[in-house]
Amino acid sequence: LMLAVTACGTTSQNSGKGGPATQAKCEGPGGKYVIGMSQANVAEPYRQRMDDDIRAAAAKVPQFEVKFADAAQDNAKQVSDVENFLTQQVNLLIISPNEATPLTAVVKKAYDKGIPVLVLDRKVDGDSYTSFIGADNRDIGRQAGKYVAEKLLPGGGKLVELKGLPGSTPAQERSEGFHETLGTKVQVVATGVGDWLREKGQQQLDAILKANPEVDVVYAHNDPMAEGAYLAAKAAGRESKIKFIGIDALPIPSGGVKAVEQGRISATFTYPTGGKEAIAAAKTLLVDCKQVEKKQTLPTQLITKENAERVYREANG
Amino acid sequence: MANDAPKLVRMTGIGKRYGGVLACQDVDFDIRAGEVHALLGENGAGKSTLMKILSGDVTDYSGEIEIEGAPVRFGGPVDAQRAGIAMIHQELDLVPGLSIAENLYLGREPRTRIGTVDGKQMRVWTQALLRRIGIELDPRRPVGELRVGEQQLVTIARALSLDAKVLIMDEPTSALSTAEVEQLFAVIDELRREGAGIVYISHRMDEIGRVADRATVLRNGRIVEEFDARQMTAEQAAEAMVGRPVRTLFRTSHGEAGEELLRVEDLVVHPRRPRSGRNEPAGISLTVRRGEIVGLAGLLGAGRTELLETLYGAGSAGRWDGRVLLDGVDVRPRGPRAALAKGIAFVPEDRRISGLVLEHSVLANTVVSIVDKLRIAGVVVSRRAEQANAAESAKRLRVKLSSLADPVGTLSGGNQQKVVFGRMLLTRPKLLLLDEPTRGVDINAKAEIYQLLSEIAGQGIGVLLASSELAELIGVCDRVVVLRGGRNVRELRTSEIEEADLLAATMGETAAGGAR
Amino acid sequence: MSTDSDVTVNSRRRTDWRETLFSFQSFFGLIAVFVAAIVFSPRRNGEILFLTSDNLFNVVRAVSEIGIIAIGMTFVILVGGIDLSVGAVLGLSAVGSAVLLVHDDLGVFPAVLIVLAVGLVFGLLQGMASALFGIQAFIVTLAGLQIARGLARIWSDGQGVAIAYGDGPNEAPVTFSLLGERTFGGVVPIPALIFAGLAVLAVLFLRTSAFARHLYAVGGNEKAARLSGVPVNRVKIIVFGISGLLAALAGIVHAGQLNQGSPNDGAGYELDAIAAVVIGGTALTGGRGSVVGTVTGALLLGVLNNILALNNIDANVQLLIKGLVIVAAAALQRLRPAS
Amino acid sequence: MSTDSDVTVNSRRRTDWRETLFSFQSFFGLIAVFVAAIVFSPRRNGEILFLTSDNLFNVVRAVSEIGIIAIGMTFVILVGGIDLSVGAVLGLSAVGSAVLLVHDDLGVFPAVLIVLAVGLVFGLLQGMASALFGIQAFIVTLAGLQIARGLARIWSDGQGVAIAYGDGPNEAPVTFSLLGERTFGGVVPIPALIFAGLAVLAVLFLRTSAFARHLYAVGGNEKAARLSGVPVNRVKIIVFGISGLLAALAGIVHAGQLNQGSPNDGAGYELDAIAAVVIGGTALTGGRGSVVGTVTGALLLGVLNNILALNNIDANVQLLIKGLVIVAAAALQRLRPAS
Ligand SMILES: Nc1ncnc2c1ncn2[C@@H]1O[C@H](COP(=O)(O)OP(=O)(O)OP(=O)(O)O)[C@@H](O)[C@H]1O
Ligand SMILES: Nc1ncnc2c1ncn2[C@@H]1O[C@H](COP(=O)(O)OP(=O)(O)OP(=O)(O)O)[C@@H](O)[C@H]1O
Ligand SMILES: [Mg+2]
Ligand SMILES: [Mg+2]
Repeated sequence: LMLAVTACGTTSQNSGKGGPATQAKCEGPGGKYVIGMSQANVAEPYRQRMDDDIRAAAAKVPQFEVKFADAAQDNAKQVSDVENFLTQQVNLLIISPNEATPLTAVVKKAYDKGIPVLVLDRKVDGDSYTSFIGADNRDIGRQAGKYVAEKLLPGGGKLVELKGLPGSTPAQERSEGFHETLGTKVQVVATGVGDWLREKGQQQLDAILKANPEVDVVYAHNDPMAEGAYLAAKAAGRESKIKFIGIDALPIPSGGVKAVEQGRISATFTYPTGGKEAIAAAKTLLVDCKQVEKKQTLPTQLITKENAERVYREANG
Repeated sequence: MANDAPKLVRMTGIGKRYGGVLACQDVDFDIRAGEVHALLGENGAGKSTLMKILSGDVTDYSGEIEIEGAPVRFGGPVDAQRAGIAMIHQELDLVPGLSIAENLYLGREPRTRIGTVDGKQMRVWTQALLRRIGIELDPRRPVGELRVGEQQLVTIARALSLDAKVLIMDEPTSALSTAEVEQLFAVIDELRREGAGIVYISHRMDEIGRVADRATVLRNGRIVEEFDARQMTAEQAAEAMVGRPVRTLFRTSHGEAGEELLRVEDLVVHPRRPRSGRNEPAGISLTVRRGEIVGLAGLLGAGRTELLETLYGAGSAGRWDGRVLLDGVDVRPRGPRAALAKGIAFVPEDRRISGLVLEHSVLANTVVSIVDKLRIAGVVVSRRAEQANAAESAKRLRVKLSSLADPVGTLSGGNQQKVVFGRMLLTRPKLLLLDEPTRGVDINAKAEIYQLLSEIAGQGIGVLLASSELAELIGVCDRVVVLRGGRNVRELRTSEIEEADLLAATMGETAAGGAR
Repeated sequence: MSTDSDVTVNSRRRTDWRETLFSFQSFFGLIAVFVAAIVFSPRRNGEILFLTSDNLFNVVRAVSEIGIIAIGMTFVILVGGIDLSVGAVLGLSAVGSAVLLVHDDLGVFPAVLIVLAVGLVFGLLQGMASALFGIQAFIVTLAGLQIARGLARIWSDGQGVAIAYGDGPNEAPVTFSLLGERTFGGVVPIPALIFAGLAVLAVLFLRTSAFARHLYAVGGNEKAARLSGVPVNRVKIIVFGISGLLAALAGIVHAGQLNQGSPNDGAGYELDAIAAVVIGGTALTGGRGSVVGTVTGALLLGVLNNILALNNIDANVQLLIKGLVIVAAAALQRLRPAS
Repeated sequence: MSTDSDVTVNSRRRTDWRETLFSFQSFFGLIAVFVAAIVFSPRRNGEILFLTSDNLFNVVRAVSEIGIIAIGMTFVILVGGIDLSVGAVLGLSAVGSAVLLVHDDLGVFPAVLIVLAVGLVFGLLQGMASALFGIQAFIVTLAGLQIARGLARIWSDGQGVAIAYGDGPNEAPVTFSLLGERTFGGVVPIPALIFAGLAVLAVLFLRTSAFARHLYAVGGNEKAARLSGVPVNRVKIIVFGISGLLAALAGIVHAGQLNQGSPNDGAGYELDAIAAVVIGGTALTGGRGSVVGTVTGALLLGVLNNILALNNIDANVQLLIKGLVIVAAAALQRLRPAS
């Protein structure tokens, strides 16, 4: 590690000299840096927020110019996006991969060219990247399960799980972690697939409530589905008897924090975007000419009625 | 009386160009009140184009139009209709999904007080109009269900409903048989007496002499002659149209018929899904020998088309009773492809809808039935063979075109017909089924087609020919089988009869009752 | 005279019989699915859950947005066009409603009016591109889809815009929340009512107006329509306008139901709407079809979704079943007597 | 005799001239976009980044999957059909390749063969449903889309299946990874080669085969084709088979490039493919069009995407621009001399 730092300190002249091509082309505070940010899908509010966080943080670093690309949920398009950043010869790449394996090769290509790569939210395979910054979906699932088992239904009860889009990693992990800690007392009476969408959550719970009127908790893999479920319960006149739990807790007006604050959702867990942290890491690498940790796991936070208002204010302060 | 009547329409110096084709050039044409002015010419002479200009369908032309002395320039068909000009188009331009009444009043629907369409009024008017041209149809029937002839009558009714000063009829009788034609002539006489001006386009020469007062002949887009229609002979007209004397119209030689080729015995078709308006074979027996041309006569809806379609494997799916033997062997083709493989070929009655891909080239349309046989080593289609076959076919049938690459839709009607004809001959059939093969075809082309039929028959091919033109049936066929209601009711040898006999036979008992 | 009235009577009977059969065919799939739903419905204390009034109204509410869009789509398809932009226009309108009500603090009436106008104009522009430049509707509205989606994202800054109700600044008037409510003793959802009302209007319009005749004519035989003096281009343009207008209405309903306008709302709805139209027996080639059929088709899809959800069928298997039922329903349509 | 040979010669010359003009029209949009790309390309040290060989090959690689699908789509559209299932079939095949290679440890050859067969059969089944039962292609393939998507999810247990290479169990043969590589000195991407090769084959096939003659005839006037002895149903069924086969091939390429098969792969590709076909001048009504046009259309879309990305245009604004360019390209098509 020391070696790398030294190499970094001796500016770019060394970069052709073999050794791990991991060091940034560091010109210190006097340089100008173009950062490419390859987003998997800005159509998801969470990812839009990630871009916004990056934009806001980068605005405070005068040396940085960030360029954004959107892969619209298509692995192949994201590969092209990264290739295009390479053509433009960006100084640093931030990528929030749509999926791990498909993006691995092109990320490695960038990394091997000596461009530092920060991977956000979802990993890529292998270790050809500079640093991974993200939260742990499985762990969030575990915390949600624990929260339900210990706080909401200590004596057992009936639960409905609303899953995200089948085939997506977070849906998988948020479900698996949840069931690890849920225990056996809580009975899962039904599982619906809401594809991350509010209206699908609503439709699913409409039907589920018909078949199972006695539901105590709805665990949705994200806040919009929880909100949709709430609307369905409200239509059935049961919204006060059911507790809704979501994930993501985006600090935006339409996000989960506000929903908790306004009492529609009982609890949600923050799924931090890592945008701020990514720019901080980029600054460390490019401006400060220092190394960063290979992995930075961001903690989640339980949002309830007690802390919702404060969290919202702080996040947008 | 007609000659000094006021001029309703005067067209002067009309010209119209389609790409490289001059459809009309420097045409002067007028229409007087109370006269029927026939417009004659070969296929592609420019008759329809000239009248489309007058009726506002074609708007980019050169020249002047005056209506009752006032110069006009129409922006579209509606303008012309307002000015009192109505046209019956050659192609049956109706909306299949709408009812007869809705078609008649399309674009000018009567309204009720609250602004909705007054369906009842529309139906009453429609019924009156239909009755005037002598046909009883339910005004609510979708036009798509009607037979071609009935559709043609609907277009006539539509034009009548406009109460126009000038009525243009572009081949109004091409799908009609004698009874309906007579009724139409009665209507035309009535209109003439009421002072309307009528333009009458037809390739049936016998009609011209009966209905027209004056006749103008177009050739290659130019006016070549004007006749007093009552004195004009068919030979004179033909010579003016073609530019040289035309040889005898009909078949010259009737060769000896050979052995029996087709035998139909008590054919009855029970369709799986009966369709209204279709008259399936309900007991048909006939024979065709090699080298023989057998005619099928009958009124509208007698079941001629259905019989030919059935023999070609293109009729309704369902059960058959009776037998069909080709060369003494039972046949029942599963479809047109199988029929062609067995040596049965078919020229359908509606070439635009059933015959051609209008936007494809003449070449592609000519060889489409035989392309699999033109492959080199079973793989690649030989372009040279395609070219040679198409060129030979065009030459043999004397198709008038500038290039085999021309879209077939730009050819004139008769030439389009010849292309379909040529395609079927290339399959080298034993038996040729023809449904109204000269519909809309000019006299010269007709003569050529008749000549061709003679040749074909001479080669030992058997021909079964359905036609509504009695003169054609008598002139071309050896025998005529008369159908009525899906059954064969009479069989006549053409050498022994006159048109009147055939007419009586097709009308059967109903002939006594008059028009219907 | 006697023959005359004979014909008329006869014809009337004949037409009615045909129409009945026609509707029957159109309803046949729905009835089959409905019966299947009853058979396969989970029960509770002997009560068939599918048949509870609550559930039935849920079904109608769930299809109301697709249904509203599908009515507009029927018009477009009847003239032989297609409108792929409706889902995106729904998203655009949902966002528009939310932004106008919340950020711009407009009243319900002006906000709704503006949004409807946006949808109408968007549709009309597409119609003009298609009719006047002769570009295929498929491609114009595919482009329109992208444009509407882009506009929606720009208008909302890429985020969903939540609608909070109240009288304060950045709060929407409470009246707007009615769209998420139920009426008649809390039983009938408002969106279902809107859908039903619109369907009745559309059916009457298609049966009685001259415009409808023109529309069928343009779809059935454009050249004939033109020669008859039907203003073909105008009809085409108006039809796309109607579709845009109804998509905007659906977007408003969407925003009101979900208390949010999100730029990705309505993604893929166009295909559901087209499926409803086609299952309802309207030919994609134009000239033949009805709104009654479309409503039937939409309900069929709704019942299907509902019964699959009630039984908690695996989401992947749901896809298979839905695919097969759509094909089967379309095949049933073909049994209609050939016309 | 002389007139006869006149006709022939004349026709040949005329045909070539027309074809040239036709192609020219088809290329016109591409050239316009290409020139625009050069003008608007960012530069570095005077070098036009868009024109670097790396970047140009990136463009071709990026369009290769859509391009392969679009070739199959051209066939379907030429007979007047449409295939909405191709994106989902691509996903199904990508998943299939991954599962067969990794979980089932099959060799490359059998795995590819099985996947291609699945695509072919899926397409043929859709063709049969459409041709034999007379259901509109739009609705059959819309259902097919859902079914393929469902099958893909079931086959992969709903997850992306990563492909690791090696000789061990649960590893795929290294040959398969060639699909992600470049050849000719690491310059030309293999998928681009496959696309180009296929395009050449398709062009030759459409120009020389009897099947192609039949296909154009069916698309131009189905009834006339049937009466001319063209085996209409067979043509239709085969055409859907070809489309399924090529979608499966694209799925294999997809899996090889991305080292993964994921059930949601290829979502929305059908619309891109249709856009490429239509921009290439093929009429959605059938009977008129060419593969050359389709390739042009695909490249146009690829260049457009590339130049927008190189300039880092905002994703939302990109949507607007793309929509407008698609309409403009389609409008350009209309300038072709009426035929
Ligand atoms: N839309 C068109 N595009 C190109 N050429 C056309 C078009 N319409 C007509 N023509 C050409 O103009 C000429 C005149 O055609 P027109 O239809 O007026 O002939 P016609 O006398 O009515 O023939 P027919 O007796 O066969 O109806 C023909 O050479 C024809 O090919
Ligand atoms: N209601 C209908 N539904 C479907 N096809 C019909 C219907 N009525 C007629 N046809 C078909 O339309 C074509 C044209 O019929 P057309 O009007 O030419 O009969 P026709 O020639 O006057 O009488 P004939 O039956 O003696 O040939 C035929 O193929 C016929 O089978
Ligand atoms: Mg004519
Ligand atoms: Mg007939």
